[in-house]
Amino acid sequence: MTQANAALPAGLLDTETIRKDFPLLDRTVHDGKQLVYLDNAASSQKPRQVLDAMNDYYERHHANVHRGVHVLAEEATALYEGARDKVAAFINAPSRDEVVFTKNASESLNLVANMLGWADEPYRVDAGTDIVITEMEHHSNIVPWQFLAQRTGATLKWFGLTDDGRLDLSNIDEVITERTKVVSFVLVSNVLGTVNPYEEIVRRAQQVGALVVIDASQAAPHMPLDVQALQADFVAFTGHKMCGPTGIGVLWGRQELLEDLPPFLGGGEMIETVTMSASTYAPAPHKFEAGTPPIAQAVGLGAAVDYLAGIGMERIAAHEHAITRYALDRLSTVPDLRIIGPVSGEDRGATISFTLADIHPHDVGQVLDEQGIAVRVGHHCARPVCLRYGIPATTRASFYLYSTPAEVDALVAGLEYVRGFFG
Amino acid sequence: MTQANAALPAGLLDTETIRKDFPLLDRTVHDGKQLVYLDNAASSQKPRQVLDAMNDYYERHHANVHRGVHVLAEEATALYEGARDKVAAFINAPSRDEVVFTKNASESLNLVANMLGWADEPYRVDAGTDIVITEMEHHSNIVPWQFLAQRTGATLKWFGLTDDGRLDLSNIDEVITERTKVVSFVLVSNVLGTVNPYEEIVRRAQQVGALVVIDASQAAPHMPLDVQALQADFVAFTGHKMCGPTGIGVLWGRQELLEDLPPFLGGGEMIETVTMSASTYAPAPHKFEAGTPPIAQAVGLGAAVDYLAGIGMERIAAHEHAITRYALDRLSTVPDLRIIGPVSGEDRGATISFTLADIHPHDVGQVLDEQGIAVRVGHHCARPVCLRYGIPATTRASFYLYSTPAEVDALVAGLEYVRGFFG
Amino acid sequence: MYQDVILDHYKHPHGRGLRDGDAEVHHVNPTCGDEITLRVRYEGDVVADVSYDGQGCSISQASASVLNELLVGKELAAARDIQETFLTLMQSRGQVVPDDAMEEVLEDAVAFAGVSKYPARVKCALLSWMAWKDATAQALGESAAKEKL
Amino acid sequence: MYQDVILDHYKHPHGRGLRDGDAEVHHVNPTCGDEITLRVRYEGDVVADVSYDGQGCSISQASASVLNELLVGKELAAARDIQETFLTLMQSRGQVVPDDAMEEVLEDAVAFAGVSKYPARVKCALLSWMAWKDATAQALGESAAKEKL
Ligand SMILES: Cc1ncc(COP(=O)(O)O)c(C=O)c1O
Ligand SMILES: Cc1ncc(COP(=O)(O)O)c(C=O)c1O
Repeated sequence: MTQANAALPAGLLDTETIRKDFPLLDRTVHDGKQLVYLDNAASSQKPRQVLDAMNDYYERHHANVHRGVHVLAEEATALYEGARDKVAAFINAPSRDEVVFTKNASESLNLVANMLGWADEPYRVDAGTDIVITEMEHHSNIVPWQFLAQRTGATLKWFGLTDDGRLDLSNIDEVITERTKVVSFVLVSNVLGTVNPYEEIVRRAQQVGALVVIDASQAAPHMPLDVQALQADFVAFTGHKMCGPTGIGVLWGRQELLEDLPPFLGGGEMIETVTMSASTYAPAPHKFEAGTPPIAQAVGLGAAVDYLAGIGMERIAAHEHAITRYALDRLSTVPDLRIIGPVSGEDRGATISFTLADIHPHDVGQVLDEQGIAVRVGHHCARPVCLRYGIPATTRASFYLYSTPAEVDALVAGLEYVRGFFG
Repeated sequence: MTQANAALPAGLLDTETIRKDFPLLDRTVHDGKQLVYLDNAASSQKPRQVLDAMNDYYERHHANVHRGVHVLAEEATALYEGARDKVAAFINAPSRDEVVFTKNASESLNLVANMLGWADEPYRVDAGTDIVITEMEHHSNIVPWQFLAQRTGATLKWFGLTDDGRLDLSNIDEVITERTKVVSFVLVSNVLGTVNPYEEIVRRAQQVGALVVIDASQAAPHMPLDVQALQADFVAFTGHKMCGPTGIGVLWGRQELLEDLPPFLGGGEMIETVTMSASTYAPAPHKFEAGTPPIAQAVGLGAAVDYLAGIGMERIAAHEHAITRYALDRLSTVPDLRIIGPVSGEDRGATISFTLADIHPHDVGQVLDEQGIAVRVGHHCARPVCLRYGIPATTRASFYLYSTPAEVDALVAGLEYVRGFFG
Repeated sequence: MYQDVILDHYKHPHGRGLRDGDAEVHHVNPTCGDEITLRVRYEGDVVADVSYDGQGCSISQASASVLNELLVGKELAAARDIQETFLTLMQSRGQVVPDDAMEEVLEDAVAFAGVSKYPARVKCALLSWMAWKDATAQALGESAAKEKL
Repeated sequence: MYQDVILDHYKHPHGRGLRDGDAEVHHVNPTCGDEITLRVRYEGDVVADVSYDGQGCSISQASASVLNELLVGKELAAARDIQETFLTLMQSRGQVVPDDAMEEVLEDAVAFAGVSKYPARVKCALLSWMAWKDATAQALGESAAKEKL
């Protein structure tokens, strides 16, 4: 086993205390090996506080929300709507009514794409207009726009990537033009770890009057997220990557847009009044929440943002930054390891993709797993990134507030073992 | 307080034992009043077994599903896909791949409506074709079809209701015609309690080659559901009404249709391969499950169907039938109480809507609540039913496997008190 | 929540029925189907009459009755003051305990303080008051005021 | 999972490289990007050659090598028997423990028994075998056989 020869980084959180909150991190795998969970970009683990909040909800307060006059319905509604307040505060939304609960970030992004397809002018995306995305998007921010383009006749365009894993904005004025109706991009890449320069894109989009959608799925869990500072029109993220439960996502949208744009899913809760021949719709956010919402999951997400805010998003970002720098340093000592994405710690999140010699990532991941180290391998739902860099797949290690330098050391040792194994 | 003078019904479950599984049923409200939960048509309570399954999942097995090579990802995938097997068995689906997990029944119904809007022939709904629903649908089975009609130019038609709360099928051959592309109807009404004669509708739809969609949201929790016996093309239901968690619904669809019809939401997991300019899609059910699915919620729903099947759906149906007959008897003793829906126990579920003199349902519900009795008041997301019967709203009591004759007695006594209060 | 005062107004409503007016509005609470048709008549600056008809729960019925009792005969400014005070009370989520000053303005309407704890019912209590505000704006030709509703 | 036999085939693959054939297919495992181009050549009823090229993980590479070793020189019926036995083993989710009879048919390929416990990797192990089946069907003009793949 290789010894850590990089100095321990500064700015770390007290992970010993934090890890006690996460029951799963105690697990052992493969006959007693301590789990080293480095698959946080795929999904985070959950603190006891979040599970407790959901259990308390189910055991004491559950009922369907809204319109009920009995105690449980009122308590459930207060808890559900209270979670909306918490999320609104967490992202500095000007109004709680701008927070729409969805089932995941993918639904949030599909919701926007569908609204723009059915919208009236000036928002309507149709033949003769352009949709702009980037080559580093998650499939969930590609396929909905491909659908929209196919169904409306609009043209899908995108920003390419530089060799060092950044957006190539050199041709920004040709990509975003007067034809552009909407620009949708990822704030932090889930493969490369790149943090994108949103100001420049937003500025150009505003110049041409295009709407801006930001996929913050990999940002919300890891850094302070301020939708007002972003100046976007829509921001999407997902609960399960930020200590929350599965089954819930968020779409934040500017009030005026949520008012003007048409609904997407139809059903209970999203209506104002219904007759057999016509219906009118409730004001946002309810207009976009058809059917029984993910009540317990909202309560869980509310507890998650409380938990994260309690530690402090600035401190979490600093911790991850320190771990990432440490990991980049340590990984640079592994022969034949090639980082796919920025190699410096600047403007990058705690997600590191790499290839190791010509060992297939599936083999890397499997042999790491046998040592208890959980990483993700494959194209990470962002296949165009792999195509761009001419590789079939990557191995990806991704950190979170509970990740430790010792876990980085375990990863590095594990990779040395992998090299030996297939060497 | 009025004494029960109807004989105790036969066929009841051992509710004393069952109620021990449901922590919430122990609750007291309004300074120590024992909760009488009669709002099961809105949402059911959850047995400990379901909460335990979800906690175990989060505490020991959570990871994102599919494509992971590490232990947790494999365990999570096995649990998630195992839940699909359980649900498939519960509804007697010919194939597990016909079970699509959604966020709720509303999404399931919207999914079908959208697929048919984007489909090629022979399924495509467009101008010159008809969509048929009924006047007793939940808004979630009305609004998606209104959207589809508006967006495609198709015509929306519906079956009316008889005075005693049944579908009026007397004009079935005029309503369902060669123009009809799809017929969507509720198996058990969430307001009237009516169990609809699906055979007749299915037979006529098949004659004209229309697809059949069945909203089984109020059936799946309460009676054996056999999608093969129903002979429908799609069946939708929702987890939270059947002892499962919020945040999950099911769409069952015939394999051949799921293969032929286009996807709805785009994103991770639902693709086969993605390039920037085009994508191909995974086979069903994954084609319809964009993004990280409701993993823990599927696990919870799996535990719920295990729980229900363990007791036996036939026995649950018999219990509810007995309780409903008892309740109908007892309610008939309350002066000025008018049942909205079938007054006999035949072909009816455990949901009873009524009006009481000219006391507004909000007042009925509120005063019952003060006595600890939780019922729902309003239009129950099926406003056309209220319009049809010329009432602004109803009070609705709805039972489940843990409901007892004593709770019916409490309701009747509560209603007497309401009459006195506003008398 | 069901104070005697409220039940009393519900069972014996003041000024119910439609009479002549300068403007008429029809308001609906879509979540519960409460409806009200309301007319206002002004004599100069004075609320000469508020007449109404409709259906709804005891809270919305009693609230319309209280409104009639309180506003008829008042100068517009005073009536508006009452309306705003009532709005504040109802939106207080049970946090405002009416003090003497408030009781003096609201009279019988303070009985609704308890309703403000029930979010589902606040709209019922406000239905007639919102209708009155709207009708007043119409009667006085204040299209701008309507915007602010 | 990584039996020595598998590692050995991975590091020293048998018959790798493309040579003349009667039919060529290209198969891809979209979830991980494994790819194989495979050609078959028949001499009458005998598998004269299986040549292949591609990229992928050790399991898919080793599996192609084992396939080459096992099938080349066999009569078609015997080759099919091996293919089917291998398929059964791989789809067994770790439930089938190869017995002597199976070992006799599968030889080195029994080393893959452990892979069947890892659903994510079964496709890797089967990639070349599915390609072979497909290529064989094409070579022999069995369009019906292709349907059954
Ligand atoms: C008959 C019926 N259909 C559909 C639904 C919608 O279910 P969900 O709100 O879970 O989407 C409900 C319940 O609200 C229902 O009772
Ligand atoms: C950048 C990015 N966008 C979108 C998503 C989709 O999130 P979800 O799968 O929760 O819908 C993910 C995660 O998978 C992601 O990393």
